[in-house]
Amino acid sequence: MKRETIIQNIKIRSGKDLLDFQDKSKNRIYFTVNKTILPQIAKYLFNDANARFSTASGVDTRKAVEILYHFAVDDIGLFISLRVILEKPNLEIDSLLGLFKCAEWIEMEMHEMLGVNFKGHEDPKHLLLKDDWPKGNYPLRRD
Amino acid sequence: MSLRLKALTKSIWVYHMSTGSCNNCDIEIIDMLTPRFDAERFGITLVGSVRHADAILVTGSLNLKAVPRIKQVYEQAAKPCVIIAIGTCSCGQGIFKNGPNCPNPVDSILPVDIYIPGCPPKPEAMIAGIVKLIEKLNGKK
Amino acid sequence: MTQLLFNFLIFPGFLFTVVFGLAACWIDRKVTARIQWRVGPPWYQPLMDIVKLSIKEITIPKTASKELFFFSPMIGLSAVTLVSMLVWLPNIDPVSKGFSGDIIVVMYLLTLPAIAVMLGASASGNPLASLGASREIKMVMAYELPFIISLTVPIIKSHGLLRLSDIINYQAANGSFAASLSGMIAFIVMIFCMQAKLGLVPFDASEAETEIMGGAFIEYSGMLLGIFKLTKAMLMVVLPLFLITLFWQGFNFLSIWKYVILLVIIVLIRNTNPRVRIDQAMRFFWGKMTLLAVLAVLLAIKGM
Amino acid sequence: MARKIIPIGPYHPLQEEPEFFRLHVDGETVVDIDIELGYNHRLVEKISESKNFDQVAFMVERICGICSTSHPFAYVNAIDDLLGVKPPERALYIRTAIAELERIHSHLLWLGLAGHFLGYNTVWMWAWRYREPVLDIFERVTGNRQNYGMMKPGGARRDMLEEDFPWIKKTLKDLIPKLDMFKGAIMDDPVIRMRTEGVGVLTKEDARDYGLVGPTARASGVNIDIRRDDPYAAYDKVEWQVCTHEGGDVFSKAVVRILELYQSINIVIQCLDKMPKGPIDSGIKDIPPGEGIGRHEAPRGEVVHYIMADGGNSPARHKIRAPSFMNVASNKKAVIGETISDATIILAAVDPCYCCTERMAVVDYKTGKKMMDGQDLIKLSQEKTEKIKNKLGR
Repeated sequence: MKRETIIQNIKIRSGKDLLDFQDKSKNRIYFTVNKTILPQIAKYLFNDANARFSTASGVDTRKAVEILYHFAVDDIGLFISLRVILEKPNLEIDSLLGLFKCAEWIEMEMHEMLGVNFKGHEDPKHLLLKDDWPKGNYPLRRD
Repeated sequence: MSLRLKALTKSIWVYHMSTGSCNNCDIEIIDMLTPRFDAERFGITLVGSVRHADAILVTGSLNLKAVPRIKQVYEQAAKPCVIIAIGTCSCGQGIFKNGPNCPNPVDSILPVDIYIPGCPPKPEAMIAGIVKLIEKLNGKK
Repeated sequence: MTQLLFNFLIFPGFLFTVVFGLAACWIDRKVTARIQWRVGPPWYQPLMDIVKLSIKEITIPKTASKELFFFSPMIGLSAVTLVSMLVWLPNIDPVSKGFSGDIIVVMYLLTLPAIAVMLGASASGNPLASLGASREIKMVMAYELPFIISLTVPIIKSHGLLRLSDIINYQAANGSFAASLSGMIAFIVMIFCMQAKLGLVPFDASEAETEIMGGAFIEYSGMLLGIFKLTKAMLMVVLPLFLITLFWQGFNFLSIWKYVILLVIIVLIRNTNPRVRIDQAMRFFWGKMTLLAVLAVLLAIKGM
Repeated sequence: MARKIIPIGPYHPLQEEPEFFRLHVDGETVVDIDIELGYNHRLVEKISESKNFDQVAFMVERICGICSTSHPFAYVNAIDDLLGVKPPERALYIRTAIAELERIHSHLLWLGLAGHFLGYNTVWMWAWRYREPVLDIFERVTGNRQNYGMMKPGGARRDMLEEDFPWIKKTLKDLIPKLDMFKGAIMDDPVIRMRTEGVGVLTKEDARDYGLVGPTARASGVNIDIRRDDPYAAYDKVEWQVCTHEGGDVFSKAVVRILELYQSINIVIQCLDKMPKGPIDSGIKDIPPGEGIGRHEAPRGEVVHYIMADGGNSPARHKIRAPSFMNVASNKKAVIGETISDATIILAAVDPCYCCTERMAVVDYKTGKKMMDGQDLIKLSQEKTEKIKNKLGR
């Protein structure tokens, strides 16, 4: 699938939920989308565009927590980052676990490090760095 | 008496314990056993169970989750058993000194007998360290 | 009585076999090291290991059944000491005749070290050790069958002699059994069984260090571990000797090369094979090895 | 037979690093596995925010010793992506050569350890013996056997001397016949094949589902390689091939790694031949606000570094994704239904690197809640048998 087709398709599918699009370089593109549309876009990328879920990174920008979902389209060497901005204190987002299993560990990691809740991800135990790590203390939060 | 001491120093079975290391010290420890350095010349063998160990090699910057584990492992060891801290991390925490998850130096938890610094120490350095340990044991008794 | 005690404890029983066995252990380790392009340990290394283990603390885990944990190493050691006396004497002492049926006694006693390992491992109450014990049981069941079947080959060929000294004499008169086809096959089967009895790669699943951390021996320390090591070292002498006695005209100090050849075969097998899974080992012994052993028996009956 | 729980670790000779697996076994068969990480976790991402951009290159080197140039490589790629600069040509070739030398030493290390896990210590010793010349090259070029410190944002930290090149090339060429011999010894040994073929099979679908990367994915027939797909450094200027294999089992993983060894030797020699003269550093002064993503194909797979800068002296956020983070999770799929003896080699086959995985993550994989029931298990094992049958029939 061509680079332009993927960009077009994401734009069409997200419609007015697409907040920002940044064409940084030949192999790096960033979309900022509403969190409601995220599962659909992820589904499109994984199922139709043959993208591989690479990882997700959470960033605390003091007012909000940004989550970047990184997808790699290996056929054309494209690295797509879907940015979702979660306003504090309402840190909740749908889990992508239903789409692919590799989301499991990274979502747990973000939950433990940044305190983001993932709906649909059965969180077995609140387990931070060690078993008796203090509750509500998230190492990568900045507040 | 001297035979006992000789036996202790000539047949050191080591048990290797990583407490949050970067793996470099650990592969250099294994390298110590392989053909170029061949620590078996001195009777040094790697064993699988801490019950068989005469020396515990501790590597890494001791993260919080590993603290209870290494205490437990040390208690299970059959005495006499020496502790050797290998690598800058376990000697003085190294680059991870300010890390929130590894606040304790190894020697605040375990009685470390010798330190072998380096990032990672070369196998030669480890063998030299163990020779120093043997000298220390011989001098002490 | 004194004579018997001397035979049991010093020559050719315990002490002599231990010295011999430690030397064999050293050869094993040295040859292994040379195959792996290393220098290997000095000659006194196995002795130093045992001495060191004897001065270490003996830890008995809380969950263990103490008496059994403590005594099972002794069972193995005493059994193998007795075997060593029974096997050495007919070979080196022309006066000693042994007794009729000593082959069968030796055969039974040789399973005792494995049973000692099982008992000790199950007594230690560690899940990995009990896994090691269950593997040891499977191993024993696997290799005993071909072992016993091929043991009957020399008995058939010597027309029903059950005394080790008689078998040696018979071979001295009629040529060694290993030279005949059936004897050869049985001998090869026995070598594989010996590898398994010694618990060496590829049949060391019960104490696999990288799988179950030393398995059966995981909780043993100090002298108790030393006793297990001694048992292993003595077996390393006794088993090849038993094979030489049965198939290769017996042993005297001039024919030490026979022993060395067997030892080298053991070391080579050990260093050129990865560890097999326990089910693969069982299939190997119950399949190929048992068939070969039965074939050897049939050939022996035919007189080949 | 009653279910038993077999703990593997956290301190276990299986691996040089601590990890904790709870194998739920039924007799000798593994029916479930819990993976508990965290014994190696050092919060590297947090520490990174307190170091300046130059120091971070050294710190990420100490995430993992075996891939001690992969993390800095991905990190400098991220910084270069952030700035939009292209480092000098010579620096690109130096980076490539160092990364490929590391791949050689890492794959040899894995081969040796795999032999050790199978109880085949001769393979272990031989592989590590052949690894020593590679470490000699590192010692001569960088001054250290591990932790090379060659990567620098915008260039390379140290030059490679022209007078060393003939010696390096000779050392590497001497390695090839030894590899040939080694390849023969491993691939033709019937017992090794018996122990590794059809063991721990991961299909293409599994590979996609678990997001596998690197040799683990390529052994399942997934043709991905960051070096080719998203070329960086000098990888588009040298000739080489991506090695894949279809089996998905432990044996395929070994085959892929052995084949990659030849490619890596080839790449290093080409790099030395083609390396242009010139500066090695573009002299980066300030890092403006922005974000950059750096990727590198480490010996174990794709490393991703995400850097966010706020104009200050140190990264505002530094996210590190190591290849083992994706690969280790697949153990759950690969191990269930196998025996305990096979479990160890399967766990080792992805070449797990817990130091990498845990630089950040703490995961307690409590599968107790969704324990597989008997039906699932039977289905799983039937699928596996089917797969093996198909493979044999082919």
